[in-house]
Amino acid sequence: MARVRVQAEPFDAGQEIAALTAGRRDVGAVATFVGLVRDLNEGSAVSRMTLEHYPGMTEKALEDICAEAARRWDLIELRVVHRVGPLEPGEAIVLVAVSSAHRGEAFAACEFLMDYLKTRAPFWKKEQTPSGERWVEARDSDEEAAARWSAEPARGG
Amino acid sequence: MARVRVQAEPFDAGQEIAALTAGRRDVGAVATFVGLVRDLNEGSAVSRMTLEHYPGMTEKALEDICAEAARRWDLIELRVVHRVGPLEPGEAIVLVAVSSAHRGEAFAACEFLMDYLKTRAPFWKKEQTPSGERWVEARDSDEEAAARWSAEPARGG
Amino acid sequence: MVTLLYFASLRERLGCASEQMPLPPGTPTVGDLVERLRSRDGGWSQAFAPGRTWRVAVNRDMANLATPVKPGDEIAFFPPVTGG
Amino acid sequence: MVTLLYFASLRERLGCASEQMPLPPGTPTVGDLVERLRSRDGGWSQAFAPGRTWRVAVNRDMANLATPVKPGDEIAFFPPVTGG
Repeated sequence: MARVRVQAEPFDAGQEIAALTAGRRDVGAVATFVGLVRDLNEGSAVSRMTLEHYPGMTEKALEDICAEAARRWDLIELRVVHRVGPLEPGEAIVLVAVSSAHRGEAFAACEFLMDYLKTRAPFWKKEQTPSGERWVEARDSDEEAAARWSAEPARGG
Repeated sequence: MARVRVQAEPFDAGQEIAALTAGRRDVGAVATFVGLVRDLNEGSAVSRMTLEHYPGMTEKALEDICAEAARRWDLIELRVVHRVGPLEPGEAIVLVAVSSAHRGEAFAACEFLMDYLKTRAPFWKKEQTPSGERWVEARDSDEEAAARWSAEPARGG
Repeated sequence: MVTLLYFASLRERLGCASEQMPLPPGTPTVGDLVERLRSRDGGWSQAFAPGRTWRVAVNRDMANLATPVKPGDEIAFFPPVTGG
Repeated sequence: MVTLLYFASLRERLGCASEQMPLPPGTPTVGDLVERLRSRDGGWSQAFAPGRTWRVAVNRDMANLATPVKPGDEIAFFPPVTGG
């Protein structure tokens, strides 16, 4: 499987983790993050979420983010799967998984990938709320989370 | 399923993640860590690993660590599964999974649980190497990883 | 000619997903294209008014007002991203 | 009487997984028990020599030399932990 995938279909987190470790004996650590649609955002009930993306650029941006993580940490494999189209609360939106020899690298790279994905990959969320549809606005807290990776030196395993 | 389990049997990471989110619509983030047996440690080939524990105290220590994480961060659910007995390289040893509304909390709590588990839960590893069996020695780096949680204030999501 | 793409709330506000545009002479930049879009009526002048928050990519790399554009380029305008 | 447990490399070195021990009179502590173990022959005096690295738990909570012990307690000695 490609290390970056953008798809409408659901993914299976267990299968993605298994793919990172299958037949290997050098992986000591797999850190995984799954993001899901919540039924509440910014104080409003959310009954449905639709994810738009920029085909072509999105995949490229995700590949660039993976390459940057692989440059910063000693990683074995990376995996990013992001869904697009309509999603219900409770459904998974994104999976990021990183394998490494040691846990420090896997954790750091996994969090870095999410922070960069949130601020640099062209996806846009639209929510269905009781008062109609609305585009989700970018958050300062996501920008701040991404910014700390420029200040903070890479931490070893 | 109990949030803390010590078992000889393999676990299914996908099933553990699914159990944290099944039927819920308030989970925005699941951070998961899986630790595996490597075929190389401290420069020696490892052909087999045996994990000993202190029945009764181990479960209690893991519960205490979960309670401490739940006190520090706003979490929805926690899961710790740790295997004991003989394991081969490539097999999973431990799973820690945390669900939360936001990713910052889930990541921080997941890493905290691993750091505390590594230094406070009574497990001991014995490795089979070409030059015989040896008990794995505790690492200063694990102590340091655990120590930073006393210094560092909890980071919000 | 270049291809202009619009995404998400910007696409909806403008009622336009993509268009072709001839390039001005010389060594044009993203800024020159934005000047032109800003001179259009209604939603366009508002959407590209100074101080509005949008992002631009040239050939699928993040860019800015000073980025040069050449014939055949794909220039995309969109709001700050909110995936993940 | 208290129950003493030994784990991992400590258990192997001592050749003992558990034993019963009568408590000394007064208000004994973990330190008093360790003094006794240290006075034994061979591996015991070495394993509990000052400066050796071991951990102790009383009734499944981490403890130290000053921790009091009472009849019926479960006192476990083990090396630093290496799970995860």
